[in-house]
Amino acid sequence: MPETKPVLMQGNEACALGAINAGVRFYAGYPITPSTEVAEQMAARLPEIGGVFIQMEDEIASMAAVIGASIGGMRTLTATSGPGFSLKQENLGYAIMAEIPCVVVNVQRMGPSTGVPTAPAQGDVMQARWGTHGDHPIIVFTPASVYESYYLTIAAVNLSQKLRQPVIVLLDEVIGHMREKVTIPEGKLMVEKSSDKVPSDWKPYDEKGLTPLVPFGFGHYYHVTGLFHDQYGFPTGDPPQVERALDRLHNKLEKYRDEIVLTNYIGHKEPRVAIVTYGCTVRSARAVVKKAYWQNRLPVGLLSLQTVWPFPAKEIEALAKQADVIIVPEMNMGQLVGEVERYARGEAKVVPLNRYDGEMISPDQISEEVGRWL
Amino acid sequence: MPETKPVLMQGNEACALGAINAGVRFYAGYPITPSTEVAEQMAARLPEIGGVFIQMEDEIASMAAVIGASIGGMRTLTATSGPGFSLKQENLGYAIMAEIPCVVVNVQRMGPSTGVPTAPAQGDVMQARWGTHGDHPIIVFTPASVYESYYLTIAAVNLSQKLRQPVIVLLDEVIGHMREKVTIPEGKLMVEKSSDKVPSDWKPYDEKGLTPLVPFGFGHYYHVTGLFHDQYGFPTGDPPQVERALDRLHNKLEKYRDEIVLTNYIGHKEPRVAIVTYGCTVRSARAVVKKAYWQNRLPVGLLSLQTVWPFPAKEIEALAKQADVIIVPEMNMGQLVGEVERYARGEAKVVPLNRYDGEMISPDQISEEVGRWL
Amino acid sequence: MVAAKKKSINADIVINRTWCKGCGICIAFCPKEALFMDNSGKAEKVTEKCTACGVCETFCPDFAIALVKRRLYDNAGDKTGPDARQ
Amino acid sequence: MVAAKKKSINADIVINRTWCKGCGICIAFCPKEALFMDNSGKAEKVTEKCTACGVCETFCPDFAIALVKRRLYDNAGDKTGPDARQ
Amino acid sequence: MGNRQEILLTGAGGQGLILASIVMAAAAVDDNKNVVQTQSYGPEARGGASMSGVILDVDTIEYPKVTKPTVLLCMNQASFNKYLPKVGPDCIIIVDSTFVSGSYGEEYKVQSFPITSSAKEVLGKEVVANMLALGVLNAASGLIDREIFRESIFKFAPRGSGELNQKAFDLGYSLYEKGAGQKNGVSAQTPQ
Amino acid sequence: MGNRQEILLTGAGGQGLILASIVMAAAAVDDNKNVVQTQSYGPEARGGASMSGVILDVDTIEYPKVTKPTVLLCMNQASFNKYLPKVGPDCIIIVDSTFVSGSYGEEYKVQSFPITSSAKEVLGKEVVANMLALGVLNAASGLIDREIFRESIFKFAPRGSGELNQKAFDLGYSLYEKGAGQKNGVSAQTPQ
Amino acid sequence: MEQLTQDFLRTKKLPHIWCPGCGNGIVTAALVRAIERTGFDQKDVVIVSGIGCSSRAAGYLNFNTLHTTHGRALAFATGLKMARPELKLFVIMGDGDCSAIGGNHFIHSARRNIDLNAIIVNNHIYGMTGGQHSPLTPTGKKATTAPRGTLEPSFDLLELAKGAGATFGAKGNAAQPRQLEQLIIRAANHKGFSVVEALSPCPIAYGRRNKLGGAVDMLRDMKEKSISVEKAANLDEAELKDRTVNGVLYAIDAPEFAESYYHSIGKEIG
Amino acid sequence: MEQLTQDFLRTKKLPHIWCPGCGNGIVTAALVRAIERTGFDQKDVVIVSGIGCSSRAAGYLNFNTLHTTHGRALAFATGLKMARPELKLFVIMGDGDCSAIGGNHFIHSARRNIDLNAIIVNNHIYGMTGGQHSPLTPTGKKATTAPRGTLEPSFDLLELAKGAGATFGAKGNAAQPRQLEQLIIRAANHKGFSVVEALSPCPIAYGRRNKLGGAVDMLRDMKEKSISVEKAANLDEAELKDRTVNGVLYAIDAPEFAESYYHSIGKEIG
Ligand SMILES: Cc1ncc(C[n+]2csc(CCOP(=O)(O)OP(=O)(O)O)c2C)c(N)n1
Ligand SMILES: Cc1ncc(C[n+]2csc(CCOP(=O)(O)OP(=O)(O)O)c2C)c(N)n1
Ligand code: SF4
Ligand code: SF4
Ligand code: SF4
Ligand code: SF4
Ligand code: SF4
Ligand code: SF4
Ligand SMILES: [Mg+2]
Ligand SMILES: [Mg+2]
Repeated sequence: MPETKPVLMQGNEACALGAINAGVRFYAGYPITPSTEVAEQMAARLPEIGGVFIQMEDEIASMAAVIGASIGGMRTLTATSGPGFSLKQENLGYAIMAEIPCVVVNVQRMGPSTGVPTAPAQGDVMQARWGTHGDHPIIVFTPASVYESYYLTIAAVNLSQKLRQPVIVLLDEVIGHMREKVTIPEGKLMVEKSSDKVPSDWKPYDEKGLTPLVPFGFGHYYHVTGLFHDQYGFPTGDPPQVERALDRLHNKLEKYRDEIVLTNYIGHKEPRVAIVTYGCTVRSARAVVKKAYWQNRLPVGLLSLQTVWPFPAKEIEALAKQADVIIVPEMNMGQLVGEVERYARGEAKVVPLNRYDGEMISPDQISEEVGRWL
Repeated sequence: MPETKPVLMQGNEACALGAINAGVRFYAGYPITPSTEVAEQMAARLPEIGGVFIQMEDEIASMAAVIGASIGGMRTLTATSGPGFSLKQENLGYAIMAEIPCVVVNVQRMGPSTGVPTAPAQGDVMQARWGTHGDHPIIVFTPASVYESYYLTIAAVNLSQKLRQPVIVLLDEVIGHMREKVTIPEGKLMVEKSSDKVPSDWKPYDEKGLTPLVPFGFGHYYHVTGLFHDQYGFPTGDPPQVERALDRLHNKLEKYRDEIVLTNYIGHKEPRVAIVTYGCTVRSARAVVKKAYWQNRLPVGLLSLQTVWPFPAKEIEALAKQADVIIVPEMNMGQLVGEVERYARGEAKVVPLNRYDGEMISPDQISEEVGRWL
Repeated sequence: MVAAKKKSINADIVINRTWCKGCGICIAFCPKEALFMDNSGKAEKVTEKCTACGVCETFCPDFAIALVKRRLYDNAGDKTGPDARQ
Repeated sequence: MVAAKKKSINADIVINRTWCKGCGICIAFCPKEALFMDNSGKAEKVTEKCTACGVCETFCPDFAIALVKRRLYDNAGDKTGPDARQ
Repeated sequence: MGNRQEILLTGAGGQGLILASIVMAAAAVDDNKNVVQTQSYGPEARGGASMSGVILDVDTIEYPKVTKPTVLLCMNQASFNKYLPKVGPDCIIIVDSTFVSGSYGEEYKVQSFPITSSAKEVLGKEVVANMLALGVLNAASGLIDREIFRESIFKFAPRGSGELNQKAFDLGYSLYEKGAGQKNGVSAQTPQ
Repeated sequence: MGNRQEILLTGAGGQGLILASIVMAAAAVDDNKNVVQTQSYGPEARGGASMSGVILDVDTIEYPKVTKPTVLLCMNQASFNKYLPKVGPDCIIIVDSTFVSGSYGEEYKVQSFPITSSAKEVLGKEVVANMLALGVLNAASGLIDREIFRESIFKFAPRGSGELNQKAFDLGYSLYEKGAGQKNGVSAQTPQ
Repeated sequence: MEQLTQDFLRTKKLPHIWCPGCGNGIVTAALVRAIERTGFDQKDVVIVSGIGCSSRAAGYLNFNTLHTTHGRALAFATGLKMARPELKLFVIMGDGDCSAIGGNHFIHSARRNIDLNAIIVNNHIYGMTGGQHSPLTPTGKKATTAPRGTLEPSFDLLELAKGAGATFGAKGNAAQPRQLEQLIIRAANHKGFSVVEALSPCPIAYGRRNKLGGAVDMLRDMKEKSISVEKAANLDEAELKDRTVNGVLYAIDAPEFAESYYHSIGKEIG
Repeated sequence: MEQLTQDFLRTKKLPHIWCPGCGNGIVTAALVRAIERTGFDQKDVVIVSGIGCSSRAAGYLNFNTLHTTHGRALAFATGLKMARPELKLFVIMGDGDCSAIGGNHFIHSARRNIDLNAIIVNNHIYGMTGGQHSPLTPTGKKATTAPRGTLEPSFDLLELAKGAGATFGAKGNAAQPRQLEQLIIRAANHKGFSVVEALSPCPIAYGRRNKLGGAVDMLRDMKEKSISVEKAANLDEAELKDRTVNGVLYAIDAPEFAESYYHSIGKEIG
């Protein structure tokens, strides 16, 4: 086998490459800083491999086009940042309701509103969970490195296909724009196309569980709608059916939780002070734990979350039983810390550590806070 | 004084009337069930009192127009439901950032997506808090009766003006469409126009605290932007200024918390089982508590929330110290219950009671659950 | 349901009473005045007047009128009968 | 900064060196070739050639050129001098 | 809450039953009662079924939905078939014999009146069948003061048609006083 | 983490410094180093200031931002004024004497080279000043293997300009070897 | 139609939800007949629609059907068409859906000249939500949000499309269902973006409030006012006042977008 | 200009963020001169803008200035104008801002004929985000999202506006700043929605990638290609190929929306 050589790659570029390697062949988007490089990469690469790149008139249309292409059987991606992510919410909800796979990348920038378009922040974490109206499930990954940007995008594409569920890759400006050394491994990256074998009793929304999406154009005449629908896709307002439909949407994430919820712990086995964080902030936290635990053997640990939604509740419950204090550094005014508090259930003191001036949280800031509780 | 006669009024109508009585003279909207009656009332009444009604091309434009009119000095309102509320998010964030007062009514219907457009639900509670990107504060009222629809809209308009902060009136289909007997009191309903006296050292975003919005057209040449800005309104990306600007947005809500957070407790002084709920579900809960406590003297109580955001954390903390069990009935899969759990801090068992089939939670359902814990 | 057959015309219209909402459009636009509203508010045909021109079929907003080729209608039994479509 | 005065023309152009980004547009479009780029990449005027036609003013994308009436310029002192505008 | 009265008005879209429920609710307000009015919305409202509820009570009304109707009005066959099984034996059931026929269980107290046909034949205006139905309903249930109800009807009627609507209401009273019939085949039978 | 090297390339937008930082980072990868490259974005990029950072380490690089530069390149006056006060006394400071003049504190080790003017005068192409700067910088710091760096430059250069860019890089080495000057008035003085 | 009904309608879903006399059914039937006439393979046909009464048509048509969000049908369709250029897409929209909230996607579809067949059921009103005015409500007409008549000028939809670059524009109505069918056939055969505006009566949310009589009256009126584009060519503006010009108003040859794209990446469609 | 600069520019905010040679400043200066010529009271003038390089102009102009969200400037302006019809609104938008994400508000403003003065700085590119193609990028031209040249047809912005009902449309460019100033004055004096499309060089995000030279070359080219509407009237299509027709292309009298509205509620504006 040929040697796999390391290369220098940008986070946004890695995201685009991951998507392509996971079989994405359709991109529709609208430029916005700091996500634009994802589009630009796609614009350069997709035409070369027979894929479709289209720049739509706005983010709403981009989201719609991506869903349309998915129904046509393509693997799809769109990328944006806060203002565009807000605009995509209505159609994102449609994809969830109609169970159309697609991956939405949000490279976060400093908000609210136009904010500071070029400054990093992690202010869209709660929006990623609750941005569209109505009860809906969602999967959200938060890469902390260029390499994670690559492989979590792959995971997003594959999970999205398997579960027929939109998945969000929530990058931040730091990871999206940074370049670092990565080694892209060889190997199979695409899960089986779920629609390859269509069972004879196929129903588009089979109540029994996961059912493949059979693309339009193959003679299976079914209906797709954002209304509540029965297992054939036809509208219904009948209360028991509505309830079943909503349960169906949530149960699939419940059932595959272990494939979805990715976390990573480093540090002391019985930490007195634990850090919980995600995205670029993981890097500062890791620098701190490396020094505190690896060098100085202090009872400190770090649970980094690659998946923030569905929330790793079990993991936090377990951690709260171990640690006295859980520090949650976030580049916002305190978002995910609320969930940590909820699942700590009073068993550990939960301490938010926030920065929201458009700069990264530094290792010094974290280690100062850790020091306070040791 | 003439006798104030009771009348039959619909929740949506009461909302429109409340707005008008609080001085709203501008409505821009786009029709959507089950909110359309608010627009229709405005279309009928505003032209008669010299106000402006305009139906815009979509919800995005409606939100924009309302902000534009507010900058012109008018008190403004727009109304929508889930899909439209999703579309308004980007510009709602703008209003928050630029501190432009306006009231947004969301008459919730069953989602996600198109859902069941005519069925009631309370599925947009978390979206109302987190729907737009970036860290942002928000005020959300949840009327439980036609009369509350009236007076909470008035409160919304006045608070919005005072704090230069968008306020959301989160109705649900039941309250919005229901008609009931109400008595509309006489009296002054508008807070002083904050821009009546412009101090000589006026700054549009004075760092010292609340500062009136001086409408355009009066010779104060300032800049309004959704970018982070200094106290004169000009863009800045300077970290300390950015942090101060975000603090400023959140501090005003903190400072006026007692005017904003409205709750109401009925029932036993030291309840063993407490119910916490909002919107139409309050009615079912009240029926239960009336019977359980007023008739049967059982240790049951109800904390109903007229304000769900900022979350009544203190009230929940206090309640959790009293009650063994807190039941949270919601017409969704469990949204606000997360916050209740967070602030119960393990002191009381928090039990969600959810219904999401497009029907109201009945008193029987609640009393059954209450019975289980008594 | 009225499914009339007439000599020299090799098609018939059939009216699906379950789908008909009694809007009266077919009646108004039938060039032969071959349709009327029955007591229960459904369209009905005067067999003799109808020339099977098909105008009513194109006008019915409820897909309730179908022009059926004689042969087809005769042979296909209940597959083409209006009851099959409910 | 160059603020020239010339007989028989009752206005002058002044170039604000702080605002000038050296794009060269004024130089290219001056009908009299009265402008040139100095060593530090800022536009400068050849006093004699300029007729105060104002073309450069309308072309400068940086608001860096202003046609100043003599009287105004002479009287207003540093108020109208380019330094006042920084 | 023993005074809670739940009235369900059912029929087809276009029969004016939502308006009827509003008029009734407004009359109840004028009659100093607590009242809540609700209705079912839906794309079904396009020519399909129509259902609205009025709840009256001396007490404050909390839960606004009708669960056990004490009075049921059925203005078409589909609604009769749908709602009959949902009411208890004490419910006052009024049907429009113009559209409703068929049999029902003996345990139900069904009273049948030619509501729409009378509106058409006696008053020459089918559109006032809804007000006529309110007359029958109020005569049968005695829920609201008749005079107050009449005035409410006048207030809500489109300009110029106040008296016609009141006449329809009165005609409802007359029909009721004449007594319910089993016309058009609405007959008490064990359900099939 | 004692091996961490933080290089800061600063100047004006349009001078190609972001590209230079990428080329340097890519060369570091080829030289088997861990590397992270970042840059400041902003509307300022429109003709304003440009700043990019390269971090090298044998260890995994966690925190990706430059905090204490070990090497600083200043290609214009504004950046020199801005970043000089932010570096420590051990920092290698390289300035382009074409644009930078003025005085600075004695504690700084400032080395001044006619980077842009040499590119223009010697190679006839101002645009390769960025690669020339990399030559100076690498010569001064010895961070990356010279040959590997040269190859990286070739790979990144627009088609047909590989050799020119390499020449510029080499010229940087020559300038460095000739020694830094205080040309154009960059002089060590106590800051005013 | 008998066989057509069986094949192309989801008969189990009937009767439909539309009001008695609603023109949506007439337009839908014309569409079904037109599709049959084109000879397109049923499995290649996709119906996309937005949200509104007319958009509910998708649910009754026995093809792959995509009922999207309000105003966004063309954007969904653009994605699908680019992914699967061999499919034949018919996009049904209401006047509000297409020209109010969906206006941007409409003009951009026209600009790109992507091969979608837009069928706009113009009932001059928001039917589904009960009668608010739309950008195609004639000035002066009443609506629940214009109780005294709307003051807003309305779009000329086909002029708008043309201004945006559309290459095919036709106008028909429910009172001339055979002609409408023909127009849809021509649109389907046109390569590029095609717009068919179909006037359609909404007796409930529009006719009643504007005292236009019932469905029959509205259809009669539609028919009377209609004049073919050929006849109209000989009349002057005054004579054309209050008339609606029907037929194919423009049809231009221009590169189709999906084809251009696939061509540019060296693929052929099909 | 000296006094103008002092009065109408926020000199403390200068130098601006635009690149050297960017046409935004030329257009902004023309706007300032035009406002001065209209004689409008400074306190009645409002500048509204969207998001983009050109939209940053609002921050440099010494009036009440409203820098909104991307694409939505006209919708904000509509609300403000309806609330305060006596104000004079100038709405600055980039080509992307106006015709991509903002396309719907653009056509609806045109339809309503609301008295807003839209000034579209058309640099044929998304400048702010670094050079993606816009709906006004000429087919074939390169952009970061069209590395091999865009395949998409572009809008004719003034035709689009006209199709939507606009009553005033003019085209100018940064290479003829005096003419542009005149066009803006005429637009400002027009009652109703007016559109001024101002071609403007973006040497950085457009010119460089398309090898159009520097700002000076781009301006020269602009000037050369431009032909006045009067002269163009005598030329045929072939002769007009590759030329841009400048001047007021249409100006029609029609009721203005805010005025109609206020009149309908019995109020006079003023
Ligand atoms: C985002 C959003 N806004 C508003 C609505 C409510 N809505 C549903 S259909 C409709 C308009 C229907 O009018 P039209 O498009 O003309 O179709 P018609 O019903 O007349 O056929 C509206 C406003 C919605 N579903 N989604
Ligand atoms: C909702 C949203 N989408 C995207 C962006 C990113 N964005 C900012 S400006 C711009 C386009 C700028 O192009 P144009 O409007 O032509 O203005 P120019 O910069 O060329 O003057 C884009 C896409 C944004 N700020 N908001
Ligand atoms: S087929 Fe022709 S003649 Fe016969 S009923 Fe229909 S329209 Fe009348
Ligand atoms: S047109 Fe159709 S629905 Fe109407 S009356 Fe005739 S058969 Fe019935
Ligand atoms: S004023 Fe006229 S002549 Fe003088 S420098 Fe400017 S353009 Fe040249
Ligand atoms: S046009 Fe203005 S910015 Fe450009 S060189 Fe001349 S003075 Fe300087
Ligand atoms: S409301 Fe109008 S458009 Fe909708 S179904 Fe009824 S008649 Fe048709
Ligand atoms: S990128 Fe283009 S439009 Fe933006 S400031 Fe630079 S030259 Fe001007
Ligand atoms: Mg319509
Ligand atoms: Mg542009």
